[in-house]
Amino acid sequence: MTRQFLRHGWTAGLLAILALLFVFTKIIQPDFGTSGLDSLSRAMLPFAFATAAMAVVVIAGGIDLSVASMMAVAGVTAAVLMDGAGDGMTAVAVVIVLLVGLTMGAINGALIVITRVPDIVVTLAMLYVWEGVALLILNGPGGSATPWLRELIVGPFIVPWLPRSLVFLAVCLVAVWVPLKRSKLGLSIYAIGSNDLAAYRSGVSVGRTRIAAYAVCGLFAAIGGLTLTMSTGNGEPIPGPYLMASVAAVVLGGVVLGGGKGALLGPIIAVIILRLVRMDLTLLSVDPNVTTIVEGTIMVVVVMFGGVLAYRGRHK
Amino acid sequence: MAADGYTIGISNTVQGNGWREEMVCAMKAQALVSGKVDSLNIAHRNTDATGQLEDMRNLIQAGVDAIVLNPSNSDGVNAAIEEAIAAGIVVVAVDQAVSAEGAYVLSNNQEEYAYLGAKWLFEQLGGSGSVVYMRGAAGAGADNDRDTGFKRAMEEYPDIKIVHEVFTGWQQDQGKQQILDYLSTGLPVDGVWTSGIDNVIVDAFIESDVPLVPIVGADNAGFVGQLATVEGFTGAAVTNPGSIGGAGVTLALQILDGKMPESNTVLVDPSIWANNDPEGKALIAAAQNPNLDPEWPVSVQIPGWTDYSMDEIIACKGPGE
Amino acid sequence: MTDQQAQTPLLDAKGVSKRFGAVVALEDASLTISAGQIVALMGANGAGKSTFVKILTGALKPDTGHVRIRGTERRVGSPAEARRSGLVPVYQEPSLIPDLSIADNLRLGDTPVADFQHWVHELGIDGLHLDDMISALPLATLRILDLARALAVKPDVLLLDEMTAALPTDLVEKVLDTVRKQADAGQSVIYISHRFSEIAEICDRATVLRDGATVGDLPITPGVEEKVVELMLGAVLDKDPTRTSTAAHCPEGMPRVTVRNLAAGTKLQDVSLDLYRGEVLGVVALEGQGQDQLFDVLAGMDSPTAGTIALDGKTVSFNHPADAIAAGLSFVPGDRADGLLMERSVHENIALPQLARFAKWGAIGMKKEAATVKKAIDRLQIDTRAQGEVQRLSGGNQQKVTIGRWIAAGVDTLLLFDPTRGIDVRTKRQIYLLVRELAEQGAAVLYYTSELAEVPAACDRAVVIFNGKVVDVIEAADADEQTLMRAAYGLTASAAVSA
Amino acid sequence: MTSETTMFKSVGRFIGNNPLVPLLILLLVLVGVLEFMRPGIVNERWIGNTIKFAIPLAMLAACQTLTMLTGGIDLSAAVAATISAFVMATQVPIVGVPLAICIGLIPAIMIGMVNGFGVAVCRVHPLIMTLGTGLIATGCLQVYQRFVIASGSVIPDGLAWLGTGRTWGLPNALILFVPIAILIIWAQRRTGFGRLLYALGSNETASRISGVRSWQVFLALYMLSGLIAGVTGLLYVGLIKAPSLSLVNPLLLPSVAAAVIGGTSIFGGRGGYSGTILGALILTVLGTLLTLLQMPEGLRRILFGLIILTVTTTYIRLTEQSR
Ligand SMILES: Nc1ncnc2c1ncn2[C@@H]1O[C@H](COP(=O)(O)OP(=O)(O)OP(=O)(O)O)[C@@H](O)[C@H]1O
Ligand SMILES: Nc1ncnc2c1ncn2[C@@H]1O[C@H](COP(=O)(O)OP(=O)(O)OP(=O)(O)O)[C@@H](O)[C@H]1O
Ligand SMILES: [Mg+2]
Ligand SMILES: [Mg+2]
Repeated sequence: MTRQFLRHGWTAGLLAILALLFVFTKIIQPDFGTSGLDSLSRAMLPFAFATAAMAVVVIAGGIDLSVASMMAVAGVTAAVLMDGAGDGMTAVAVVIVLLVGLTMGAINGALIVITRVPDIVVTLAMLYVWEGVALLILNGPGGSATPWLRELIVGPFIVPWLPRSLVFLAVCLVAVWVPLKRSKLGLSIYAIGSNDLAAYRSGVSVGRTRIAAYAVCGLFAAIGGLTLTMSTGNGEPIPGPYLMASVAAVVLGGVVLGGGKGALLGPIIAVIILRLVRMDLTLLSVDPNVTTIVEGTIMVVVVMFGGVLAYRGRHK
Repeated sequence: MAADGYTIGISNTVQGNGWREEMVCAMKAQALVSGKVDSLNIAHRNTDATGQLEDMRNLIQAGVDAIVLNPSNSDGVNAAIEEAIAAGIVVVAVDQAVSAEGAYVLSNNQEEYAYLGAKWLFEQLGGSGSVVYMRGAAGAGADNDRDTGFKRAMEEYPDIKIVHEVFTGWQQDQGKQQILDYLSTGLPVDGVWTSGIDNVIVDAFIESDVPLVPIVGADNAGFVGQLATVEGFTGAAVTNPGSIGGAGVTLALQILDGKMPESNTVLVDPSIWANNDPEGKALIAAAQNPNLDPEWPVSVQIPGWTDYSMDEIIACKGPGE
Repeated sequence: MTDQQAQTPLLDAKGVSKRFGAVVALEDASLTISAGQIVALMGANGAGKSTFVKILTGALKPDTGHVRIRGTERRVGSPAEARRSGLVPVYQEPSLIPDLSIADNLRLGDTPVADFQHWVHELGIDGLHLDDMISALPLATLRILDLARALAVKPDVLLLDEMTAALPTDLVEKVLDTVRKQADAGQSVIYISHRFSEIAEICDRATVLRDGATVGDLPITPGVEEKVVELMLGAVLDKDPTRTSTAAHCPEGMPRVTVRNLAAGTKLQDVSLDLYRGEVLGVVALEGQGQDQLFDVLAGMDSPTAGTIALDGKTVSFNHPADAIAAGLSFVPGDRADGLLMERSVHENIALPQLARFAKWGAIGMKKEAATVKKAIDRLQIDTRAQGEVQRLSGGNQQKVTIGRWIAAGVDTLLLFDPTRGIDVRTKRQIYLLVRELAEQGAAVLYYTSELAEVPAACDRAVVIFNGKVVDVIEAADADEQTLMRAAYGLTASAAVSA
Repeated sequence: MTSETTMFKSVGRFIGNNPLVPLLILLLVLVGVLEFMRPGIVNERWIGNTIKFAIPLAMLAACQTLTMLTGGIDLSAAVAATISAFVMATQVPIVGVPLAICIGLIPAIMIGMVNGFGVAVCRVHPLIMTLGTGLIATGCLQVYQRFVIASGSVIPDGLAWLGTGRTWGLPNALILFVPIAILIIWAQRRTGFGRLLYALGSNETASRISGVRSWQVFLALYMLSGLIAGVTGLLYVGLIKAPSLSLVNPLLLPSVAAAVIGGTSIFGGRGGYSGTILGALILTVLGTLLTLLQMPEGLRRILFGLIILTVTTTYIRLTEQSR
């Protein structure tokens, strides 16, 4: 019962919380509607991609502390490449940025596999490295983003209440995640996170799978970095506050640190919840510092609750 | 409280630094004393331009009448500014300029800030000597602007040599360790230009028993105190008032009341207070206030723009608190 | 099948050796198998059987040795490669991914689902859904799934490592049937089990390992057991090497531990027993009859769902192992990995319970502690050349450390769960001696062993647990292995022999 | 070839038994490089300054070391230190120095208590737990700050003396640090509490079987970590002489790095504080080295990251402690 709940109930519970929050938002701000939804989903973008990036490696039994730095590298790379570039070149630039992301992630993964140093340590070191790389590419805010690319996340899509940014998010996540999850690689990622010895014995190439998981993480981080440039119109070399936020959302979303469990849906819902909480607190014009406290408390309380549930589950 | 008072939104992306805290307090105090503001809606946290876009959109959702923001960088938040303006919201950027059309800018001139201090320093050195250049945070917009100003002064004094260039990240501890490291090398230093991490630099000279050299800092309470009290110390503070936030609120209220400024951009030019000229000395003496946090700029008011008292800004209370 | 083919063995491994640090797991091991054969790989615990299987199937890399498959030399680099060469293992530990469903596990290894389902059905498991999570399934089912997964890829050589150890009797029969059929169809099987009956029933030959080396290869004929045992052990184990008196043990007075109608978890149904001071009470049970839960409950690791435990007549209940320890019950877990701080020193390992017992967080009396630890080391003759980290000790010495930590402080009641697993004959004897000695000094010892031959050697009496219930109590002194075995299978002495 | 491997192995064995030696060598090499780059820099004053800045880092890294011994981590340590410093400095004008110091330490210990509760009782992963409490504490600090703007802040002379002063060329901070370091090193080897940390990090099941009530240990551990963080904050504010709301935060990731470089395993059960102290010194010297190397800031960070990675890789290889 508890296990079943932990498996699907967690996501269902998050959805319920999200629904309640939407109702609450509508009550405190009766005008809340399409434009609110639009700004909410645009605010989500970088967090959602950072979270997706983190979720993949956590599912694979690892962690990546360099996510925010990789986003910065991708963001400035995009801004520099697109600066003065034509529409066609922009597409090339996007492809390059995605490749850069894949490469950064693969380097992280390869270093973990080759050095056999714990992932948390390797990615801590790489956090500095990618930060440095971003600064080398652009030593201050600069570059620009091609207008048509920026338009991708502005305004509604077909129907007025559906923000394009949400569609963009869904398309990117689905385009990467669904084929991945269906593929052998996706299964292997879950397998090495769940039990890497058993995975190896089942014929999984553990090292290669780990590198691939980190590469996917880098890819998501690159898309996240791209959305930074898309929404601001230029590149910032200083990493934004996405590292800790992504770890928090991943755990809130039901992905267990240690690996093997969870998916992307839960963490993404967790991201929406956290953004919506911030929006509500701003709408209520709550002291901004209290907002930080509320965010921290939500995280701690929910995770403690999850911990107690899991403990009870083990001892039934 | 006026029933028809305004609601003003505030967006700031650096938290936990004295200058920004003073700026927010100035906004609150000015809103309170103006009597025209019902409530302030403050988004104040550590984040990037994208986070500021989020905060500003939330403020738009909250239906504020005006937004006063300290932009994360000058181009990065234009999208939200344009949306706000389209929604009929008055937008005032303080401290740094924004490039969005229709926004009002009330900014400290960062380029001039660096130029003024550097020029003073180079003059003190008689046009030649070894200077330690202690910048802000690598990659930050304001740091880049200041660098431009600094380089401009350098061009005027070709014999000045930068012997050491570091980024303090606007962190007191890093700045202190960096200067101590440099002092330990025993290499020459004739003057230090800092981007506002200043009082720890003076401390470092004193603690290492190295003869003090001319140091340029900002008008932070701690540094201004040192300018007045440390014996044998020649230095200058360049003003970079955090109270610009209060001025921003005033400007926003004026616009809301229909009093349009002549131009969309108002630059608040810095002034320099050197402790080796009588005028500067007097200003420094007048600015002493032991009650101020050492990280707070002492120029808590901007004449003509702010009306609150020293006590009111220190109380840091906004309307309805 | 041509003569030529029959001549070339399907699989031929020679001179295989493997060290783990200083532990020599395999040393010049060899094995040959031809098509249609079932070869038993035999050896005492720790002889290197599992290591051999892992090397043959690419899960471990050998230090030296060659493996020929159908006459050509091969380096089997990974389990996936082994499978492509037709070698498919079922490892001793379940190798399914816990957090994936059955279907996903199959997909991971490219296992044909229809064949898998055919074998699952054939092996007698029904009502299984492919989207069941592995972590939700019982151990016995997992073993069968592992086997079905291996069979589904039509292996040339199937390697089964203690496949039957955790299975109930009916499933064991099915497995044996299936293995036999494999061989009849021309496939080969390498079969590992500690149960002679199974070996005798299906195997053609036995290859015997001792201390990592192949010491014999003989056809299975009636009465071959004695010879195999001799090869396995290198010596014949005395029937009763340690008993000082053969006089029937007669417990008296108040039992130290009284267990009544205890039930816990899924396996332990209804166990009652009395453990007296001065005696070693054996627990005889096949794998998975609930004995682990019995020990867990007594050690305070788990709480019972029914029944009572009394110490010296007073009913107790434990919330934490610390409560059990405070009440004088010391538990030596079966898996050394559960009991040892592998990265820490012998000293710290032995001293650990003292710290916990007296909740002593403050300064440690280093001299006094050193003396206590030394006493334990001496008494158990622990080889301390590699005492800096317990993981560098040999298996037997590690086992001594787990016991030694309780001896150090003096024991009252000792709960030993299979303490001789994976250790050599000499060390085993030392442990029997120690256990007897402790009992003679007035301790009460509850002793579960997976090797029935140990019961008469170490115990006074033995309770037999079958299906979670006590089915018999036997005087150990006059229990021979056959009686015990029959009892363990739930065939009490009085019951008629079943067909 | 074979002789090389055996040599590597025997070097490895030697280092396995004396894990501090390679760290010491690395430290000396770095100092040598520094002296080579800027001849004359390695003088008494420089040594004093290096130690002065390494001490707060080493103290914060004590929080990481102790928690890492049990397989945990304390990401709230920097915030706890900052809070202590800030609360103390702002309370001095109101309640006086001794009481202010006590008041300053309370929030740090409370953060530790909440961490301990979450980790020990609710079995929350320490990474998440301490991350969350760090966030909450930051928010609380910001709120607190608004109430004390008017009261100003004072750094007690004693702390300034401790933080910046020197006696016989050596920083006064050693007066605080040496006893603390000795106490920690002694505690981890010679007290039951220290042993239990290793035991829990090495094998929690085994510890449980041996009767260790882990929740008590975790609770005490995280509270201790909070206390050490608090003391670090007090010392650090004496060194920097300006309380700010982010005072100690920049030391957080370096404190983790110092513990890791010092040979403490992030999985628990291995390592110790003496290595961490060397790790903190190495990082501090490395910082100096990179500051004095005139190169773009980006390159400096890249080098910093790569050096951390190289050092830990080599170290783990040599002592064969990877899992
Ligand atoms: N990964 C390892 N690291 C260190 N030692 C190991 C490892 N795996 C096995 N050993 C050691 O190698 C020896 C052989 O172990 P193996 O598992 O092959 O024995 P076995 O014959 O299968 O025993 P059992 O009958 O108990 O299953 C043992 O001493 C064991 O402790
Ligand atoms: N890594 C090591 N470093 C130093 N000494 C070691 C190391 N590994 C083992 N030793 C020592 O070498 C000796 C032989 O170890 P080994 O594991 O071969 O014993 P064994 O004969 O298998 O004993 P057992 O039957 O108890 O398993 C032991 O005394 C052990 O303590
Ligand atoms: Mg085996
Ligand atoms: Mg051995």
